Amino acid sequence: MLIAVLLGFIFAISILVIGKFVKGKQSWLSTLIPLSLLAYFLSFIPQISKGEIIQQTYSWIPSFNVELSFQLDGLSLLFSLMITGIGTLVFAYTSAYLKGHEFLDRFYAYLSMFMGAMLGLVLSDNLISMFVFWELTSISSFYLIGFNNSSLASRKSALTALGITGMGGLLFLGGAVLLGELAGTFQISEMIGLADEITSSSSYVLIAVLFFGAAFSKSAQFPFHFWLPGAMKAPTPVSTYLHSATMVKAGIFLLLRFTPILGNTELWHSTLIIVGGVTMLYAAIHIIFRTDLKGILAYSTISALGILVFLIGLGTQEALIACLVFIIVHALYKASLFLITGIIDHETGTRDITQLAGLKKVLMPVAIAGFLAALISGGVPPTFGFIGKDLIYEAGLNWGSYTWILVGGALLTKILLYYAGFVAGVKPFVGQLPTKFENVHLPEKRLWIPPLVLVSLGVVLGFVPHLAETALIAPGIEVLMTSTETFHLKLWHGFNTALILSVITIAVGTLLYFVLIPSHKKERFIERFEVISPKNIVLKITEGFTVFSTLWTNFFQNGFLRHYVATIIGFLSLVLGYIIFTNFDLSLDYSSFSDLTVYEVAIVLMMITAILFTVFSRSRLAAVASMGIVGFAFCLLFLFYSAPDLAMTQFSVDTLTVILFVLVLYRLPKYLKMSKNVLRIEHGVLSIIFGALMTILVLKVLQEPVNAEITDYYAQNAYLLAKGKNVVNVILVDFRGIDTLIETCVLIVAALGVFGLLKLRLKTRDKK
Amino acid sequence: MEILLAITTGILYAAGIYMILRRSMVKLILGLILLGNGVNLLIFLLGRITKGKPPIIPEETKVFEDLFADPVPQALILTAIVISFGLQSFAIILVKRAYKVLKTDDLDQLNTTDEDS
Amino acid sequence: MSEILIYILSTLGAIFAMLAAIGILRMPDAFLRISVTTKAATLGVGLLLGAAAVYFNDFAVSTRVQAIIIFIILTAPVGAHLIGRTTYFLGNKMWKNSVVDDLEGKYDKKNHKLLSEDVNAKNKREEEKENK
Amino acid sequence: MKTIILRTASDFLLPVLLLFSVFILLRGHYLPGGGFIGGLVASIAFVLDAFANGLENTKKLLKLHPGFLMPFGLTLSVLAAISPIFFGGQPIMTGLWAEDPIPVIGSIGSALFFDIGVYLIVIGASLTIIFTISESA
Amino acid sequence: MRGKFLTNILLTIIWVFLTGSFEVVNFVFGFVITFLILWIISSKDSENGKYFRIIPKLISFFFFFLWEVVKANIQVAYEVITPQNKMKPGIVALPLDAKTDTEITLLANLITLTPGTLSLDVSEDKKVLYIHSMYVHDKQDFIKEIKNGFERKLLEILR
Amino acid sequence: MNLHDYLYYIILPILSLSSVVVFIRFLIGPTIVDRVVALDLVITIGIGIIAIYSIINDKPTFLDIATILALIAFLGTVAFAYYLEKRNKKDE
Amino acid sequence: MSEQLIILPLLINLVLSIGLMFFWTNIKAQKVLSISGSFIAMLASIWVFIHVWENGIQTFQAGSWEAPFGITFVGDTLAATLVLLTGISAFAVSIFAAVSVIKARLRFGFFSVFHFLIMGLNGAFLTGDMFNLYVWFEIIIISSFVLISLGGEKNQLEGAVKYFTLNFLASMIFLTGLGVLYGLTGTLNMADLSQKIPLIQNQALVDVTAFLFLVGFGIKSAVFPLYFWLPASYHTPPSAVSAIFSGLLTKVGVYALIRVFTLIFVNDSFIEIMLQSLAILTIFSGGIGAIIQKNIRKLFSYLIICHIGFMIGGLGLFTEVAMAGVIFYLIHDIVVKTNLFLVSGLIYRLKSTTSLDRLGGIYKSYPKLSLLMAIPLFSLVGIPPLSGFWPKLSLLLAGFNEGNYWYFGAVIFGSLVTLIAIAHVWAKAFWEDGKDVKHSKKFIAFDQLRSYQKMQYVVPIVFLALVSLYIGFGAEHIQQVSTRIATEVLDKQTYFNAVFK
Ligand code: NA
Ligand code: NA
Repeated sequence: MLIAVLLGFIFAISILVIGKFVKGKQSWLSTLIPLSLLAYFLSFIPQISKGEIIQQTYSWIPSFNVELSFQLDGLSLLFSLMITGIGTLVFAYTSAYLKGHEFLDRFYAYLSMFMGAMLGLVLSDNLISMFVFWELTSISSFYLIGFNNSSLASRKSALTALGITGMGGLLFLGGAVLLGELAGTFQISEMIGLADEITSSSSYVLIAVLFFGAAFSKSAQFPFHFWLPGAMKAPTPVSTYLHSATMVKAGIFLLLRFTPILGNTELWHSTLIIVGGVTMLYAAIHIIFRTDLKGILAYSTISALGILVFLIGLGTQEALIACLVFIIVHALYKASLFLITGIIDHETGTRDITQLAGLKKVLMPVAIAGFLAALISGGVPPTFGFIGKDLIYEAGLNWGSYTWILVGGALLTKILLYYAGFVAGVKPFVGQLPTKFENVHLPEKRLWIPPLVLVSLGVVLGFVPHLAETALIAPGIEVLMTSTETFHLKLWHGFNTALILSVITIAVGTLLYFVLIPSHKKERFIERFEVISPKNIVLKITEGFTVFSTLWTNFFQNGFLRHYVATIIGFLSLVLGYIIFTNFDLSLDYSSFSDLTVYEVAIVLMMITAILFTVFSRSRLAAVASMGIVGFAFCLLFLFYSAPDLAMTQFSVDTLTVILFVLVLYRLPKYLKMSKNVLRIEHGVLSIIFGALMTILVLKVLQEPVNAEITDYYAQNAYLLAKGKNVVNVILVDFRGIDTLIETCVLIVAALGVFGLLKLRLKTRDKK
Repeated sequence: MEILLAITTGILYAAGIYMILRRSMVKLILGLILLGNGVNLLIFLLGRITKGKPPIIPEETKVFEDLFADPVPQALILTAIVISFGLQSFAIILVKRAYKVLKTDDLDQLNTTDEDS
Repeated sequence: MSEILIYILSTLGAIFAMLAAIGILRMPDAFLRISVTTKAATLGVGLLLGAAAVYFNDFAVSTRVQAIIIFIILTAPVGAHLIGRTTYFLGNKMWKNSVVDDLEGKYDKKNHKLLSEDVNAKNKREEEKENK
Repeated sequence: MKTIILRTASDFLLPVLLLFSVFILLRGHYLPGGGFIGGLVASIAFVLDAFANGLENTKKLLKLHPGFLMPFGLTLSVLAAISPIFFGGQPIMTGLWAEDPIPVIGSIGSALFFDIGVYLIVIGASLTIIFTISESA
Repeated sequence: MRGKFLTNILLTIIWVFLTGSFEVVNFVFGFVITFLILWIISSKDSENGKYFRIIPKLISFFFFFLWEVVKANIQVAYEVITPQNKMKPGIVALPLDAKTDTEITLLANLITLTPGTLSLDVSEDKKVLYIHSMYVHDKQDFIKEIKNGFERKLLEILR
Repeated sequence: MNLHDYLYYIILPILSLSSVVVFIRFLIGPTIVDRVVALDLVITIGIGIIAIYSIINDKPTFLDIATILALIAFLGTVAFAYYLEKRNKKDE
Repeated sequence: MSEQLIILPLLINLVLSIGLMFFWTNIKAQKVLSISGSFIAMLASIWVFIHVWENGIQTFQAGSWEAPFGITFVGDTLAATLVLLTGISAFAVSIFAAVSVIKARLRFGFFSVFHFLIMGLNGAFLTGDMFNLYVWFEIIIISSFVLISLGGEKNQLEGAVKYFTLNFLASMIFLTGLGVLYGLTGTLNMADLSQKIPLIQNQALVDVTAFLFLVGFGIKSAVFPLYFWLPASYHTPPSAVSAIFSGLLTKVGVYALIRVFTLIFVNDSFIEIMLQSLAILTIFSGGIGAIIQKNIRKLFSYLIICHIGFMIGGLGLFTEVAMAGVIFYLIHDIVVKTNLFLVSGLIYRLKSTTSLDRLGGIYKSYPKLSLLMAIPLFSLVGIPPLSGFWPKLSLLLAGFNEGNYWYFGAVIFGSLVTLIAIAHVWAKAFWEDGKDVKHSKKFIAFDQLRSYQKMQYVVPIVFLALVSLYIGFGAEHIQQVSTRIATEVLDKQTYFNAVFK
């Protein structure tokens, strides 16, 4: 199974590298990949339908408890088949759709990378590796959506999609980490046994919320849905594959996968029902106002995803069966509708439903596919769609509370989806063919056979639902429910409420199809509400955030060095002051200090005055001279306090510094009084506070006892071991000689720097 | 005496920071030097001061027989002085060069690198 | 004996140092301040160093003291000369009671060369030379 | 700043200061002094000469650019530092000492060569800095 | 060549004084050190080789004039503590007989160290020394006093 | 009063006071030349202080610092003079 | 004998610096010397790592002076790992510098200073003495000053003035802390300090000292609100310089924080709170700074800050898991950030600009290079299983375990912002159609380079990309290293025993 998952990646990388050498053959080479995978997964059906669960584990990063462990059960098989099956068709379709495209090899690379990621995601039994694949789907979809990267709209949609799904991904990561930590394992199959402990833990709510965030953003639930219509900028194969059949279902998959672990709570049920319900209705209503075929399909997809979430929220066996069935149904009809739309777009050059009509004359097989797709979509018997719709109503009716609100919502949604299916699948083909489309030709088979295959499957399954039931639905339910009752998928359930609802759906839907003619007027009408759409709100929030970011960044990084210094010193003083005044008593033990003497005081006072003179002098040269006095006073202090080496060094260095200053100074302009007085006072206060804190610190440290172990060692051994009597020098060249060596390196580098800084003048020809 | 020296240390820190906060590059460098001196004095003071007893072993003996000042802070400050000298010289030249190229010694006008470019 | 010498040397040294200090504070113009301090300080410090030499009564120390004194005597007037002429360059006014200024007009402002004759006179002479 | 008086004085001061710098360097292990201060004094001597006689003159005096003293000095210091490795594989910076002390300098050891390296580096670095500035000033 | 050698010896002696050790090795060592230093600075034109010969004379001259310095200081002391009424300061141009740089420098320095006078500068052509003096009662007297005093004595010793 | 006390309580304070007096000249200026001269003089007096301090502490070593001061202080004056002349030249 | 070989990488760089000074004018020789020397130094650092990995903590007492009397060098796994990464980055950058840094700069000691910088980095990682650490810091900053200002162009100088001032300030604060530390304990040896600090009566003084170090190192590692120098300067020098700066310089600060707060000031709850809060603000500030930038080098600079917050916060949690995460992140970050600035250098060479508004069309014209550059870009984002992902796992876990949901959220926020910023870069610089950028006639575009020069641009990026891929896919190994380091640093007794054996 590892190879099955990695195949997509391996192929992606190899086609990127050797793509040039197989030019012209990429298409069928590529199509072989999903096809062989499809065959591979189909071969598991017998085992899985017997209730077996196949697990394979490859060690990856044991330190993190991260393994590449795969679990093939009913649920993952259902998704795998969908991914590889539709994948095969989409790959084949692409070969014609993007025939001769300059970057076809890249496209296939992204597509197969995506497929690999998707397979990895649904097969993973390890939460972290699931997340790894989850993120890879986001990234590969980023590349796919932005495939037409010279178009601004494409890039924007790609970024939006990545932003939303990336955020979702990180929420997933958060949830995964928390859940893994709580359960003590990242193995999903091991968590099922711990479900009760997990749901009763205090971090359950956080975990659930994070998982919801991940699933909702990936599966385009309200209010995160808006990236999906935008993502329709991608080439049709991408829309088909990612945005109807597979990637958007990843969120659904996540919710299904964790239903047995996290799903047994009120929070879970109510959140999913509400969010799913709102999404399905909100998106369904939007359909009425759209004229772009892809837009209609996008909103109907969102709505369908809402239904799925809604069903998972209901969480009963019936609901989950309905969910699984509807996943298949939706994949079949929505993928075909997208492919059909692609053909129409490809051949006529437009997707505007108000302009399309009568195409059945020129595109007959496509029209058949469209019609069948519409039937499946509308749940018209005897298609598989009918079974799906029927089950949804049943699930709603049997749920218990708020039945009519739930069922009413479902009904309205299904009616509008019925309408959408017919607008997309039937409307372009009926009526009078406009003259401009008369030259339209039926494209090559690779384009119209895939949708036809899909719809045929949808019809066939309606007649033999138990095929799907035994192979996929039953094993799937086994995974989702801890205890299951036997059930059978049937077309005919007898006369019951669900049937009445179905009839209403079809009747009202058909009526709507004839009454509600899509028009640009309606589209413009809805655009007025654009301001309050989640997309716009998010956009506004993003803008606001950008403005805030700019303000924040420019506030701190405003370009003024003194602002930076003041911030740092202010911060330092604040915290130091806090520590000092909360912990210290400010009393001092004066007995430990030495006496004042006249000469010391005189020198110190001179030093202090010279410092102040340096600070307040209006003349630079006087300030420099004053620094000379400071240095001299330092020299004397060092002398008084037994540091002759320091005294010498300080004085020599000061003299050299004065020389440096003097050499440089006359090239510089004179002082100007530049700072405002307020600022000077502010800075003065800040400096004084800082200085005072340092004084207090010094006095406090001086009260602490002295530890002279090292000093005594030096004193004892300076002559005996290191053969020197000037202990300071012995420390410098022996005990701590490395310091000195590096210190001389500092000097060297400084000299090199000075040399380079003054001698190196880049000429224009050097400036690159 | 320590109190007076501690106050001097504080003044050196304060003066250094105040000068760094001015707009002229020359003041900036004077501030850096003052700050460096403040730090040296702090280390010196915290190594405890001893009057008139340099850490030099008398000619006649092989070890100290009398009190002596702690040589370690002295060695540290010496290193720090040398390093500061290197840094200061570099800073002085940097300022000179900056003035030549930027035609100003007003630090407030050095803010293009923080703007979007 | 040597102790008395130290008393004397140190006292005199301190007095001259003090004089130099008072001198620099009281003298009315920069030239006079330079003039007064160079002498007093040199002597004062020399005496104080002498006191040290006497005190330590060690050959190595006294040679070093001599070296320092020679050095000061050598450098102090040079410093005074440098700073004195700079004072003149900068155009600092001499004290109001000053009687004569032979330096006036002797500095060639263009290249800071000091001439033995008036700049104007020299320029005139050179002009004449060129004319010939 | 070419004044006769300064020039004449500095001609005398230069060798004296240099001598003093070596003195300070060599006795550093026993009394205040050492490579660093010695180097500073030596560089100050050359700076004085440059003030008095002009930079070109001083450079001529030095024969090679003072910058080259830096790698030479550093090489000496590093060799002194790592020499213990070659004498019995002792750790770097271990002091190696000749058996008998010699007059004036005292014990000859790796620390002394280390200090001489420092001396050269300090001269090289300070002079490079100051000369560079003077030239560009 | 001879001048250099002398300089070398001289510096060696200073070295010995500085170190205060009179052993033979110290002389040798000092000789080597000073030799190296002179070698470093040897590119200078050595026309002032004789410069070093006058060092001993210079030292004796210094002691000879020590009392002049004392005298100067007493005068300063007087001037400093009393109201400065007697002062008649001024800058005077002194025509020079001294020719070489050494002579001029020494003269100038000595003038600075002695009563009331301060050598300000020497003209480019070394003909005139400008002196600031505290008491210029009569300019010609002043010039004469210096020429007959310091300059003559100094030149006698140097030449 | 022995020699130590005499130096410690009389001479050293006098010298310190002298430094302060010179420093006053430094502060009041008025011209930069006055300040440079004052700086030079403070250092010269400092050499005296060091000489006395070395006697008080019986540490001839301290005289080495005096040597350094004597050798180097001069250079400060040279540098300032150099600067003032250069600036003066530039101004014209 | 063999224990002193841990400083071999350091010595090699020192010798290189000296040698390069002798070849002052011969640029060709300098290039050859620098690249081959860096290669040898890298081999040495690999050897050091293996040696330490196999034989445990290695200590070496310089000058044979027993600790705490001399300067001790300690090669524990943390130090050895960082030395290894320094070797790797330096090797890559030396190749890149040889072709990308213009001759004029090379003629003024660029390589010599560069190797001084690398030597300083190695020294800082290996030293076991606080004051010695200061000295290494100084050689690092002076070298960085020189490298950042060499060439003296306008924006370089503006950046350099700020960079200088704030780093000088940091050094002074560090030194103040050292002074206090010595005044309190009378020792500078880190291991010795680790034993003596807990004995101090007035623990508030210890808090103060710890905070001084926090600020000193915080400035160097660019923590909020101390990071200002970084966005002001990192984009101004040549890319090779920014690469080594961004990869290693801020990380030395992080290293020092790790060292000091695991060895010397341990269990200081005040510091822990401080680190955690600053980390959150750092992530936030850096993150939002990044998304509004229009120049990729500035954008990367803000991302540096953002990610420093990850590490500082992890350090503030003080658990083994967190520490392992910090170390892993550090390893990842050094390699990827270095590479990122090399990438920016390559982009500049391709398009003569680094402004997002003017960049474009790279993907179209250079698809293979684009894919290559995508590796560091997406490693930085932490797209699993690339290198940036794994440490976040530990950091998030640790944040959750310690109940610090703010940090937990900040890491997620930081990751999201990084994702958006990098995607933005990708869309603007790689996807968008290229515009005609006017550049000076003398600008030598990538296509005009000779093939060996092209290789010199590409090889270092490939090399580092491979390393980061290894970090991602071989996360098991890296995690083992990180866990071992985490255990090692959290048990200060082992460090102490190794030094005082
Ligand atoms: Na020394
Ligand atoms: Na530890």
